[in-house]
Amino acid sequence: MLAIHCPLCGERPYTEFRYGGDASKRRPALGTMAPEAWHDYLFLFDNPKGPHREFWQHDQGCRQWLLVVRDTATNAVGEVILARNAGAGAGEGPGGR
Amino acid sequence: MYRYSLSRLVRHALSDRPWPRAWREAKPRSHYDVLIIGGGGHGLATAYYLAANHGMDRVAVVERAHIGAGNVGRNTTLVRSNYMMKGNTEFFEFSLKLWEGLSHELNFNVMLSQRGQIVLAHSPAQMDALARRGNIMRLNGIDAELLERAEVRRLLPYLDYSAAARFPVLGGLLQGRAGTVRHDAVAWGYARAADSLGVDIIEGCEVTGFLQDRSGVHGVETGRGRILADRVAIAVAGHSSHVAGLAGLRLPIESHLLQAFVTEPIKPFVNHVISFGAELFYISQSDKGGLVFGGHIDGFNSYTQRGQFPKVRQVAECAVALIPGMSRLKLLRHWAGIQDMTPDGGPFVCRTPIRHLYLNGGWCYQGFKATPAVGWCLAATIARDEEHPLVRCYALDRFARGAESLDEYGHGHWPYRH
Amino acid sequence: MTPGPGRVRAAGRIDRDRPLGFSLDGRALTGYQGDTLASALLAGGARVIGRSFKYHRPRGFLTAGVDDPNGLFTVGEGDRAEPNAQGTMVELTEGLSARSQNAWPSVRFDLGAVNAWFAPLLRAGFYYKTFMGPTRRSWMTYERLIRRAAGLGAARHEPDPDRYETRYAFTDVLVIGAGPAGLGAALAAARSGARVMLAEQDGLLGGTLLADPVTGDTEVWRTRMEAELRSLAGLQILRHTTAVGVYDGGTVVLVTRRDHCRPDPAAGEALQIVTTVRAKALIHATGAIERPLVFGDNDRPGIMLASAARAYLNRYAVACGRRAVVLTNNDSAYAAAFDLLPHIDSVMVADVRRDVHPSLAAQAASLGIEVQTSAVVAGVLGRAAVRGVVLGRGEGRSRLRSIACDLVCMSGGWSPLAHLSCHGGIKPRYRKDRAAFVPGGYAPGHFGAGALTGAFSLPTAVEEGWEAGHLAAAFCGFTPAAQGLQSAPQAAAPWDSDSHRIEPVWQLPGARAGKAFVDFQNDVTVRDLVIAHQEGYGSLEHLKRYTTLGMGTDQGKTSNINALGIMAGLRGIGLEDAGTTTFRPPFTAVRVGALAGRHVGRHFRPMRRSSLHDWHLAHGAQMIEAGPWLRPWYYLWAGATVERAYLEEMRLVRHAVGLSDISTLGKIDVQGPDAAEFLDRVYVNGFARLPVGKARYGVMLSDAGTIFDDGTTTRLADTRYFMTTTTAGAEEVLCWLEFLLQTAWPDLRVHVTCVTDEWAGMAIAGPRARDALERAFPGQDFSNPTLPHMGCRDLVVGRVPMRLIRLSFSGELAYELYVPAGLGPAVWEHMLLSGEPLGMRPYGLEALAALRIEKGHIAGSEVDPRLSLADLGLGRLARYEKPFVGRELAARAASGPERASLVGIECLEPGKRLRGGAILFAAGEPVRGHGRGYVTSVTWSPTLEKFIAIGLFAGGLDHLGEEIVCAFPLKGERVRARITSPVFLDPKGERLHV
Amino acid sequence: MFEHRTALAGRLQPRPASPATSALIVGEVSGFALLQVSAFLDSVGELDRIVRRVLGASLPQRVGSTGRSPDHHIFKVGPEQFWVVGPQDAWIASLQDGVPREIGSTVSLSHGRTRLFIDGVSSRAALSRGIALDLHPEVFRPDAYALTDLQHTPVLLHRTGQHRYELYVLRTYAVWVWEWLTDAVLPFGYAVAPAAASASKGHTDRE
Ligand SMILES: Cc1cc2nc3c(=O)[nH]c(=O)nc-3n(C[C@H](O)[C@H](O)[C@H](O)COP(=O)(O)OP(=O)(O)OC[C@H]3O[C@@H](n4cnc5c(N)ncnc54)[C@H](O)[C@@H]3O)c2cc1C
Ligand SMILES: NC(=O)c1ccc[n+]([C@@H]2O[C@H](COP(=O)([O-])OP(=O)(O)OC[C@H]3O[C@@H](n4cnc5c(N)ncnc54)[C@H](O)[C@@H]3O)[C@@H](O)[C@H]2O)c1
Ligand SMILES: Cc1cc2nc3c(=O)[nH]c(=O)nc-3n(C[C@H](O)[C@H](O)[C@H](O)COP(=O)(O)O)c2cc1C
Ligand SMILES: [Zn+2]
Repeated sequence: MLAIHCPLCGERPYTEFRYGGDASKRRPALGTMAPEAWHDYLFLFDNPKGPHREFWQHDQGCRQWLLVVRDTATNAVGEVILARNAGAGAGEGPGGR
Repeated sequence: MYRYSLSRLVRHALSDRPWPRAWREAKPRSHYDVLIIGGGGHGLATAYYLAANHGMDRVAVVERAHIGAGNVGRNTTLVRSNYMMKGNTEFFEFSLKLWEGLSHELNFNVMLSQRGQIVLAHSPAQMDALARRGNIMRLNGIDAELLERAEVRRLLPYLDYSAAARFPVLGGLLQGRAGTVRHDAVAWGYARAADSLGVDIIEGCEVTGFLQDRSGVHGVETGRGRILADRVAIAVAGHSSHVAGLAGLRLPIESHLLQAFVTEPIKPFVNHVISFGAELFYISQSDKGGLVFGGHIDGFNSYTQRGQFPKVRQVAECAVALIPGMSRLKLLRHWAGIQDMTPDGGPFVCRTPIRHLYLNGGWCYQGFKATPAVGWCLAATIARDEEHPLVRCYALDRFARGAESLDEYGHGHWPYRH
Repeated sequence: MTPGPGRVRAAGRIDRDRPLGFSLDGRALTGYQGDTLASALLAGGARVIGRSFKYHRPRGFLTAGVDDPNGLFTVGEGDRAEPNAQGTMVELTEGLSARSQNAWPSVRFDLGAVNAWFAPLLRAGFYYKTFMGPTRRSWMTYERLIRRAAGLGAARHEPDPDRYETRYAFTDVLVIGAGPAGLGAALAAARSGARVMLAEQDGLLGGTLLADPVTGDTEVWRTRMEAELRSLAGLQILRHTTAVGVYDGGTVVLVTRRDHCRPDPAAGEALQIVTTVRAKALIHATGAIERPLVFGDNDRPGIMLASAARAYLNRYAVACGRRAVVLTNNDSAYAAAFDLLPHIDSVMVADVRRDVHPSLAAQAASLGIEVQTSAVVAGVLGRAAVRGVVLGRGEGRSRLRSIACDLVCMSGGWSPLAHLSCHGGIKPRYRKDRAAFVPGGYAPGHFGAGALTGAFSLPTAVEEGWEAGHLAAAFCGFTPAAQGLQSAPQAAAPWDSDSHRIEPVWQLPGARAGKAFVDFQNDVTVRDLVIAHQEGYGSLEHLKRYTTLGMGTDQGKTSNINALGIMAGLRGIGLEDAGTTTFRPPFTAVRVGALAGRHVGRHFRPMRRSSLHDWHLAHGAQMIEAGPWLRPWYYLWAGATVERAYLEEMRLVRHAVGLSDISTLGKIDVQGPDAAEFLDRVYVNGFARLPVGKARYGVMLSDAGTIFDDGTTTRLADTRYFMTTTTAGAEEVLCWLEFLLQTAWPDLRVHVTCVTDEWAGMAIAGPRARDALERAFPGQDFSNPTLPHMGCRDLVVGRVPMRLIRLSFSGELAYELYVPAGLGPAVWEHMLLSGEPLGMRPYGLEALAALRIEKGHIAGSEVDPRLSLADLGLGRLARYEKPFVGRELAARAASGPERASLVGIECLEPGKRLRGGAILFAAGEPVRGHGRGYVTSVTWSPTLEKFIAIGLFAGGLDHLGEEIVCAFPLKGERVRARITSPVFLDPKGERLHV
Repeated sequence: MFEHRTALAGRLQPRPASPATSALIVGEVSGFALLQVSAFLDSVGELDRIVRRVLGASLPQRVGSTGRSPDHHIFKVGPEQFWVVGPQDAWIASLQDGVPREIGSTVSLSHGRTRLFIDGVSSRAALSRGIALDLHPEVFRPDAYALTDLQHTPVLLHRTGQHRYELYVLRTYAVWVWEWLTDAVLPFGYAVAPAAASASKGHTDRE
């Protein structure tokens, strides 16, 4: 079973977390009037076979949204940080482009 | 084609004469009119219909492993056409109609078993939702019956009707023509039929890149060298993003794991396909006797093709909640497939922004039942270089356009929620 | 009590002082404590114990362990019956009842055996080639017959009376398998101070040593090891515990069976326990199993694995025959020959190899055992049981002779149980010198030892185990113990050496006659493999699926490697290039009920109860599921059926005052200096300028610009709001708000906290609602000016803080009262008591829904992420001049005259009814296709005295007043109706403001 | 005026302790107050000063270690979020009033959480039926706590003694968790502490 190391709570089975999807993209700033920007952000995915930056929320624990790097080819979980420390819009963070 | 029949079977049994190969072991030629990437149900069906419906015989299917290695060979084999959203309804019914003639068409028994699918409802709101679906089906000439609890009980006496049931059964929607198909036979049957029409099926040949310039795609790089082709179609199921990425396309697709499960073989027990209404869970019994069941995707992107244990527990819980007697049966094996998930749960069958490159992907849970219609429509789309009318709703740019929703169950725009 | 004819005097591990009665197909039999069903049956002289799947050939036990493909029984009676139990793994208990399967009328005389006559027709893939005609649906007829013939045992409808549990465990080192390697590993790891778990599927520790004579050296070593291990505090030994799967992240799933001790479910004793173990390090010590030899009629009862014959003899004191032929391609089977000889009449060895190790030859000679080398099997005599074998020498099949025998002990070599090491996706590797596949590698922190890795000698297995134990302990940060290991008895027998001598033969030459079985359970023969190859199904995965090889309950433990060898031969490739099929969990089949554990029946999924739940139950509420909640559907005071009761409850609300439990609404406390800004961003409408003490209805969109959730939010203070959400959306909304705050706008100083559980909520609705409040809380001012519609105030009643918001879902004068949950029942009762003179009563969900439909309020079935604001007629709510979540794509969201949007619908045909899920058409147009819309919510309105509905219709209110058709073909109904405003009642809202 | 009903009121049927030697006791702890106090990003120091002033205890540094005063426990439940558990008296108002709005916020959760306990030598084994945490005493020492999942519901598990644990569960799930708990302890033999006896000031068990 996948385990995620929550920076606050420690290592827990992934079932304590809620998946939040791709975190590699920068969220367009509030009010960005370009629909294309929102389209790309919401609907297009790199979907890599390899390291994947993704959100998980420790919703059965400290309720923090985490930014996790996980290898989709092996499911091995790498670095985990609090999403709020990833920089505005979570565009940066571990394994960032 | 060397036709299969009972009398042939007898003659072979008596004479011990060897059977011919079902399909040739083709070596890549240098050039094809159409090259299809992916020897799953979709790729093979497309090749077959290109040859059968459009008279194209310089067609190749290149498959990285062996045909049927992907999801066509590992799915829970449900076929049905109980779709409600415009576009889906027509497409899946067309597919079911093709299934109904497929064994004869291919001269290969794909064992379509129209034993009926029953979707259960556990609340009045769910009953209404099923009614809406069933009404749409009937209005589109598709068979559907709304069942009250008593009728469900008559058909499925082994469900939990006790006071202990956490989610009591209120009723259900039955599609009598729905059922199962022997999954591997679909790949083999299409392969054999396509091969007999001259299609090259090239196994052990992974596409690693595209030959492309400003005028579009001209062929592919493979582990076995370059192959030129006037038109190239992608039909690689869970790997759509990866292969399209080789051509520089980014898709509205994420790859997720879906697990499937089979119990030890038992005498006939579950004689329908049943879908639980409390959670995504569905079950049927294979002709060998195993109860085949599945649930939701594991829930996070992955290419590992193996599942996580919590999901195993979760489906086991559903199994016992639905059919208490299953508690004493043994799980024999569980496996996973890699499946494209899209923001609306709907697929893509279309041309792409790159000329001569066609895409078929994003099938989520529903690609197996779509196989004949995908083959038919994608073949037409390739042959005419224009989307077949039945797949116009499956365009790649629909999110950019804000087109009508294909979201059958209203799960919103997150691929991993569908 | 007489021992069965097969029982010998060898010591064994059975307890002859504890005889046990059991039955097979109703026949009373006896065995001993320590027997398995298989050994007890063999002791009784049983030969045919089942029929094969396809050809219904008589079958006997092939092995003595988890790998046996043949001996499947239905064990137990009534609702405790378990189909397809492996006789070799069922430990005998007093009164055990077993029934044979897949034979009719009996295993001795089985009519299904006629299938054998059609055998040539039933070869690999036959069903793909026929059963297609004459009509398109013909298969359905054939299928019925095929399904009936297929399947092994039968399932039952009754619920399972037994109890199962799941649990979690943590350890430093987990050792799987307690053979010599596992024992060594556990000792080494535990001595280092690490926490160690040792899991063994058998009831006894020792693995293959258990098949050694109990009088030998190895038994001395085994008992000493066991004693030493038991003395270690940090070691937990789990017997009857199978590791069934290794999953990502070092998770191993163990299944502990307690079937043999008949646990009492009423006392909470579980029959089986599934443990999810997180181990920092893992040692695979699963050993190896022997494989059969493939030759014509190799499935005749009496032909079994040499290791099995030896185990039956040494462990269970059963000789499976009196005259044995040992047929082998390697040294290990000689052990069976030597051990059997003293207990039976004759033993002969037929060795397919040209040369036999001199010491083996010498030992055989000294015992008077004939050894024939270069042996081939030209035929097998006997049908229901083996009566002899026809042996030849060399390829030329010269000098055929038949040897009378009733037992053939065969050995085709050993196959390591690499299954678990492959579950994580690592493919096994072919080891030529062992003619076997071994683990191709290990995940970090995983180690392998013993026969699994090809260490086929006892000292090396123990050594490797010890080593692995050290490595695993070190991996977890422990310093390996310096202390030495109980050294294992040094190799005495020639087979117990590191130079494993084997001549791989995947198919014995010579035998053309008879069916040569590769997969015994699924009746797959060499012939089937040849056909599959000819037809092009030669890749291993195709082979498996075309012939069903290895897909039985044994998952091909005895057959896969032989099939691989034969297919590689046909294709002219080496085994190292052939690969294997994929090993998948579980290692052995697991009860579905064990996996579900206690999550069954009522415990299947969490149930949420409001703090008023018990009151409702005690006062005649009929409850209904609403997501995880149970809510009052209607109350018996109002009627015996929902159809009657909700009308009465509605009447109460429309004419007097009712009380309903709305505690299930999601409630979120929003606080902080930026709370106003935050809400402005998440709602389409504005909240920043909402005055303190006021509530406002708000709608949230998702990023995609479609409906996400709705609810009212009240401003309690400058920097504090009280948000409510839909019952269903509560969790989603909270997570979404947290997502935005933590990822998108971490600069906003806002805290959101779920307070759904903190507050009990009750709606007080009806024209007398104010009176009710005044009676309940005398002395407080609830007048219009102090508490207008959409107003809010905090009350403190007897030191209890309460929150009163004037909101209406029903369309009547109404209030929502929130009180701390623990006081909910008291306040609720107080409200009812003080409201009694007004006729105040509780009302349920059905009435709540009907009331809101009359008022045209949207709810669950309309809050649909496929819909836009405009679709729901909420377009004007949005303040597009400010940024909010979803604004950009909402603006683009599908719209236009053809887009379906919210309307009211009233039935025009008295006596007919509208139904949820009906499809809408314009009057006169053909009723087919997808229609122009559909009904989302419907009710009989006692106020309007007709069926009314809300729904979506193309063009929406542009068609106000037009006649339409509501089609419900599922019931053959078409009803004329009219488009109306969705607000059926009091469109000006006068009732709200009284 | 209004009687308080705990989530399990009426469900704590006393049950004779079973003869099993390992018998467990389970019950509900009532009569406590729980206040959530939270700081904004850079104000934890300030919040800590306020809490120290009011309670005489400081905020724990990390999730898992408790802060305490003679009457209070403080759990860290988020990066800047804390639960203060104590008797139902004046400290609540002092803290509610004492945290300036620019610094942070307070929310009462006294009614939203139900506090259960399990006590006895087999408590760890019983909890392992549903809690995926390593409760080995060297890993999860007395007074340690964790936020975790129990049967699909969030719980705060606090080890209050060698063999005693408390579970803070959501009130609306309390009956569900209680049903789970009484089922999990079944194989070990158990008794239910009567409602009154469990109404203690808190967790005094320290072995
Ligand atoms: C567990 C599970 C259960 C399912 N149950 C159902 C169901 O009940 N009903 C239903 O309708 N649908 C179901 N589906 C979905 C359905 O199986 C798929 O949508 C469908 O099979 C996909 O089409 P395909 O058959 O062409 O895919 P596949 O069989 O996966 O074919 C794709 C092929 O492309 C090959 N490929 C990939 N990359 C390359 C490359 N670079 N070069 C060459 N070849 C490549 C792959 O090896 C593979 O063989 C299920 C899916 C799963 C995983
Ligand atoms: N002479 C030969 O050719 C030959 C060949 C093979 C083995 N051997 C002998 O076998 C022994 C090897 O010792 P070993 O310890 O490696 O193997 P072993 O077979 O003695 O022990 C393996 C143990 O693991 C258990 N096991 C297997 N899978 C399991 C699972 N999934 N869960 C729980 N338990 C499981 C088995 O029940 C068995 O007790 C040596 O004594 C060696 O001499 C000899
Ligand atoms: C409908 C269906 C029925 C199956 N029945 C069995 C079965 O009876 N026995 C078995 O071993 N595997 C069965 N399988 C699973 C396959 O063995 C295999 O696991 C699956 O095709 C995925 O391939 P893989 O495990 O090689 O990756 C079945 C698969 C499907 C799709
Ligand atoms: Zn956490």
